[in-house]
Amino acid sequence: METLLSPVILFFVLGALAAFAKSDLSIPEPLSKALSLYLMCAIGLKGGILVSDNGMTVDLFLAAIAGLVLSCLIPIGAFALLRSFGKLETTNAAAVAAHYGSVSVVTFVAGNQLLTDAGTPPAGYMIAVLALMETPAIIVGIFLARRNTGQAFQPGQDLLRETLLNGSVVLLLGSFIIGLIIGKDGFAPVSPVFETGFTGLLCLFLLDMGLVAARRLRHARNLTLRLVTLAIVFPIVNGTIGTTIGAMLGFDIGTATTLGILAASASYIAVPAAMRLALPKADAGLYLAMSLAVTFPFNIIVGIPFYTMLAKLMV
Amino acid sequence: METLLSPVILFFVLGALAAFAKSDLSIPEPLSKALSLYLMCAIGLKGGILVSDNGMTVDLFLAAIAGLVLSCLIPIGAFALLRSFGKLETTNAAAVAAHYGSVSVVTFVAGNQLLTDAGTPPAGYMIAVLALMETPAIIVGIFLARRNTGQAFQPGQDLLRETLLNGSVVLLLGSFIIGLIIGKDGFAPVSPVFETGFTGLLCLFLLDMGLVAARRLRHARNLTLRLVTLAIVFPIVNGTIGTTIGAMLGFDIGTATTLGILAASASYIAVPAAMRLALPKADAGLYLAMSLAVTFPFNIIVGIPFYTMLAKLMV
Amino acid sequence: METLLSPVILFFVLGALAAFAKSDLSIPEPLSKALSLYLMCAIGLKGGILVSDNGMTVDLFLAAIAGLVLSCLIPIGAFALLRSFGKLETTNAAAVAAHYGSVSVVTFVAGNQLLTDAGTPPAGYMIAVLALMETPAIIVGIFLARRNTGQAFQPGQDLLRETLLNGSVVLLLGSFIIGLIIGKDGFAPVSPVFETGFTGLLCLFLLDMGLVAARRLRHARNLTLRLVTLAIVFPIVNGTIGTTIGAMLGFDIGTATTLGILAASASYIAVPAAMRLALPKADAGLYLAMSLAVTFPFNIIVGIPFYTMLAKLMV
Amino acid sequence: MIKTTTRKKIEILMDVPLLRSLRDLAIKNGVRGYTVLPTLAGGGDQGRWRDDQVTGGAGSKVVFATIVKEDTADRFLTALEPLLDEYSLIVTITTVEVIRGDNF
Amino acid sequence: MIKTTTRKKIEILMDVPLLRSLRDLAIKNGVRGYTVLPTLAGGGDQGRWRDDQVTGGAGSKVVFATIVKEDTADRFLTALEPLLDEYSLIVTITTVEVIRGDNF
Amino acid sequence: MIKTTTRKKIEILMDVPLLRSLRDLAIKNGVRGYTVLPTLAGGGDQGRWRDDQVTGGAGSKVVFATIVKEDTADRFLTALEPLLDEYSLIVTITTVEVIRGDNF
Ligand SMILES: Nc1ncnc2c1ncn2[C@@H]1O[C@H](COP(=O)(O)O)[C@@H](O)[C@H]1O
Ligand SMILES: Nc1ncnc2c1ncn2[C@@H]1O[C@H](COP(=O)(O)O)[C@@H](O)[C@H]1O
Ligand SMILES: Nc1ncnc2c1ncn2[C@@H]1O[C@H](COP(=O)(O)O)[C@@H](O)[C@H]1O
Ligand code: NA
Ligand code: NA
Ligand code: NA
Repeated sequence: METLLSPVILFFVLGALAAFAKSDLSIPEPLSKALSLYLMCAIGLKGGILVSDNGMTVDLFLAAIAGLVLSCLIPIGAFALLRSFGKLETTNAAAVAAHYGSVSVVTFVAGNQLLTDAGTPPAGYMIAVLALMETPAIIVGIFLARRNTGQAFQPGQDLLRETLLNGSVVLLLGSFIIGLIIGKDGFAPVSPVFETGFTGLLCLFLLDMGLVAARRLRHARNLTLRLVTLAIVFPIVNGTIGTTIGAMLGFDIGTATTLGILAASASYIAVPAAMRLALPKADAGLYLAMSLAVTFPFNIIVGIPFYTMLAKLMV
Repeated sequence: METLLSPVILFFVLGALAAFAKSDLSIPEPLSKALSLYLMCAIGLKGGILVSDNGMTVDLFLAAIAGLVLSCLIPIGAFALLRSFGKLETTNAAAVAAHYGSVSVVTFVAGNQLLTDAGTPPAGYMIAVLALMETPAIIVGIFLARRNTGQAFQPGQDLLRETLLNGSVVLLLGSFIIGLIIGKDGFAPVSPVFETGFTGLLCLFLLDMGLVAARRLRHARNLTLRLVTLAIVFPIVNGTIGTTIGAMLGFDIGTATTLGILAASASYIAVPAAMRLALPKADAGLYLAMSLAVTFPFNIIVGIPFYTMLAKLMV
Repeated sequence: METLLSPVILFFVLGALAAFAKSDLSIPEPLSKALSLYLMCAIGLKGGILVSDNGMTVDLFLAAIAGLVLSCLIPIGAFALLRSFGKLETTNAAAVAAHYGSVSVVTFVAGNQLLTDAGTPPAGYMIAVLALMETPAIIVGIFLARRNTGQAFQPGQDLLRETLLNGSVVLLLGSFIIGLIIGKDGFAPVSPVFETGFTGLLCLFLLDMGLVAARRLRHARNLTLRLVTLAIVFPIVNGTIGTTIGAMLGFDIGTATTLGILAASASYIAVPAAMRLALPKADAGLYLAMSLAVTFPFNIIVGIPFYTMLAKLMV
Repeated sequence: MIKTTTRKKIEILMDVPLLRSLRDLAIKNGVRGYTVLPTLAGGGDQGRWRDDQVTGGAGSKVVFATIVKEDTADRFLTALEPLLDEYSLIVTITTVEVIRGDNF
Repeated sequence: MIKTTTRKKIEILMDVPLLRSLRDLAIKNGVRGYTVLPTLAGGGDQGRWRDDQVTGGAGSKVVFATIVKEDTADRFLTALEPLLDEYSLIVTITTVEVIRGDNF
Repeated sequence: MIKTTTRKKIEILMDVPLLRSLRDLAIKNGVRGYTVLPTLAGGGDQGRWRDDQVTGGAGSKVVFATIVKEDTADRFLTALEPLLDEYSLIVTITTVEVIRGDNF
């Protein structure tokens, strides 16, 4: 409950209410992009510094493999449900499925903050896992789509670049490595910007996400009740699986929960960009509405506390 | 005097000088918008936290009513003077009058800072009064214009939305409410951004205001000497009335002065946007030059110290 | 070595690698401009405050004269070499030469930081010298070009304004003067933004510079090996001359090194803008590639430590 | 040679606050698709302006562009005419060729 | 009167992620120069959009504009045609006059 | 059918630093109104560019657009011609219809 009254969540709600009320409030796009670049740098650095402090452990590799496997398998299950229960045709089902295999940076950040506040911070290497989980689902999604459909124009090389060298992935991993190199001491002079300022700037970013999510919901055309249901069922199921695997691998509460959060969250940055290129016929309004306007708020408000509770029961 | 040498004012002067010298110095518009959103959030939060600390008092309601009455009556007086002494025709007079009934957020902020530095901070609820005073004058202004003129196209609903749900009003009130909810403790993690950074970012914003105000003055076409006179007389008269009412209502020095500042200041955000829609024939160059290029600097440099002095005499 | 592992440099390298790998990572232009305005304000203020602390000394005037003389003479030497060894025709040689006479703000900032960290900070007035050195080389460059070529359209007045009232020069000098006026006490309320946040924001700016520099190098068409050689020889020679003069004038290690850095660095803001106007036939891709993509990284990585070593030997 | 169809492109320069009303008017008059483009600055009989967000964009302008069939163009422009003077809109109509003409 | 030459201006509205591929396609088909212009918002059969960077610009659109000779126009448009439906590109072709025509 | 008048739309792509001089030249040659539009990137014989503010916008370009009568077009273009090569300006002239033609 207290979580829901944190300024970060309240700004998200303010943004959503303003958009539902059709206010002309809007965040200038360059600011929005600047904030998102800043968040990537800040969490990348933070993860790198944590890992440089604690050294690399076998847990890092276990978590990485778990993350990769999850992000490859989740889309397959999601695809089947989207086709059968969701009644989507192949291309749309594949595109949506890819989003659920990938991850949401801000959901991760929100979970991170709540877990840290609760005294159970996740391991620093989970940021590397986050970065690793951004792209594999894209490949799986495209594969699912192409089994059944032919496509004329193959933006092959571009697609691989868009995917693997997606700006957000590069920045996240790059900052992680910089964090590894500079360690705690090198971080001191930049910590006022990347650490002290973090929560305040996250508020502004979530204000924007509230605006964008609510506008997407308002203008979503093909978002059926069945699809909304799936956009809530997916995080519950995937989050439960992720948390359980984390617990089985022997991770601490924070880390196991975070694996659950990664599994539960849906991409709204790297995957949509790749889908516009690879599966242009898929309905962008639909996949963004599901991931950004339903699953994202669900995870922030209901999901994260739920996966935390699960982890506490299991670890 | 010391006030005039604060970095905030000096950056305003630097901006103005650069624009008069025709330097190509310019602040990218998205930054300018970002700074203005930031200022709204920051002062909204601050006001909410102050009120959550002190509780709501009857003074809040007195101040709100005084503010609302002032913002409805000021345009009527201003309209008469603009028609007679200012020699403006109806539409322009009404549009300009609406600006003086409404308020300027940055004038408020500057006053706030000076009063706080002087050890006489205004009550936190004045931020709610600020938000309440932004829009009523718009309705009065339109009413004044339409008594005498007919208009073909009625953007009724849009206008109401533009006015009541104007982004800056929504953000100000929304942040105020968030401040009320989170209180001092919830504010701690975001205070580095919204409190510690405030004065520095205000400098950058005032640099931009200096540039914009001076460019408006340079390109103002229909700004007669009579209108410049009114743009100085209005704040003096309205500020005196506002401060006096504040003193009569028993407010402390800071709060009475702030009511004076609100009365004296002229809008350059919510009202111009509404006027473009409601009274498109009114000369935007004129009302922005009066409010932004004459009244705003006058208030910052001469007005605020004057209303403070008045309040000290009366309280 | 330690220098090379500072976060500032590492972010530059990250940007460059991302651009070479053709990642779509990019900094929104308004943010990039905002950061550069911020840097000007911050270092201007800092210099002004240092000078207000220590008073103006005769050293300031010596340094100013040395800087002015260097920025007038360097282009002449550079022009000769660019024509003969570099095999450039007149206009391009003149345009490139002007860049080397002028200075690079970020190289200055990087040097400043390293020298301060090493316990040998330069004198505050070097910021005024930096501002003074931005423009004279432009005049010299144009003169060199026009001795041999005729030009139809004379954007005379505009050019002078672009040059002398170039936004970055105005902001740098303006902030310097504001720093002089407000002094240490007046600076306190704005120091969280302009001082505490400096290094972190500089990281983001250098990330962008890395991206831009590497993209310029990738797309540079006429950058021959001879020109790359000159873009490395110029800073070595000019830096050595500047440092030596500084030492001969009796400056301390930090100040002498800084004069070297100014001499060695090449403009990529004020001069390119002026050249587009004055010598439009010159190849913008070429001069920006030389100054931004070769000389700038060279100075950051090799040059600054080298001039510091020189100064230590000589002072 | 690729098959093209002749259509009208209508471009309207207007103040930002007017955008919503104008979009609604366009759709009410048969416009199926439109795109909004930014501007930076301008000048005319009423003086110069440049995009400035200090004033919340009240002085900013955008271009509303739509490609339509000739009859939709007529219908929309007729509905628009009373507003032209009121809001000093700048309207241009250009003849363009489009591919896949039945989408417009 | 100044001498002008008739050319075709092709303008293509597309999603940002497609820009690189499309530019390469243009160059491969004889386009020598092009300019990319920003957009703010739009609407059509697939609903409304506005530039939003929260999603990394995946929903943003730009205009790719190029001035070409008639035969280059034909060649490029023919190469483009298969992509039109796939990527729901909006393409207009306008007849324009240019000065110094041999540059295009 | 609404009454329209034929005018010329002149669009000039140029480097940002040139904007002031060019605007003054336009006004001196009878141009009453103009609008400046942003661009993002481009490519041509001199290579590729994209708007980058690290260099203070020295490499950025804008479009100067103006709608004028045929004779003003001639006058302005004639004055402009000597600058075309010097500043490698890209100029297009399009025939457009306007409403309320006496405003242009
Ligand atoms: N007739 C049109 N005129 C201008 N822009 C259009 C038009 N139709 C579509 N668009 C643009 O193309 C996008 C996609 O169109 P649609 O596929 O119809 O949804 C829209 O969101 C608009 O930005
Ligand atoms: N002939 C024109 N060509 C292009 N834009 C124009 C023209 N006339 C006016 N404008 C634009 O419309 C705005 C308002 O024009 P005006 O009402 O003449 O001041 C100007 O500031 C320009 O942005
Ligand atoms: N044919 C063209 N169509 C559109 N824009 C062009 C064309 N040619 C050149 N440009 C633009 O003008 C700039 C300079 O052209 P250039 O001098 O050929 O390098 C390019 O970078 C483009 O932005
Ligand atoms: Na996931
Ligand atoms: Na007022
Ligand atoms: Na130099």
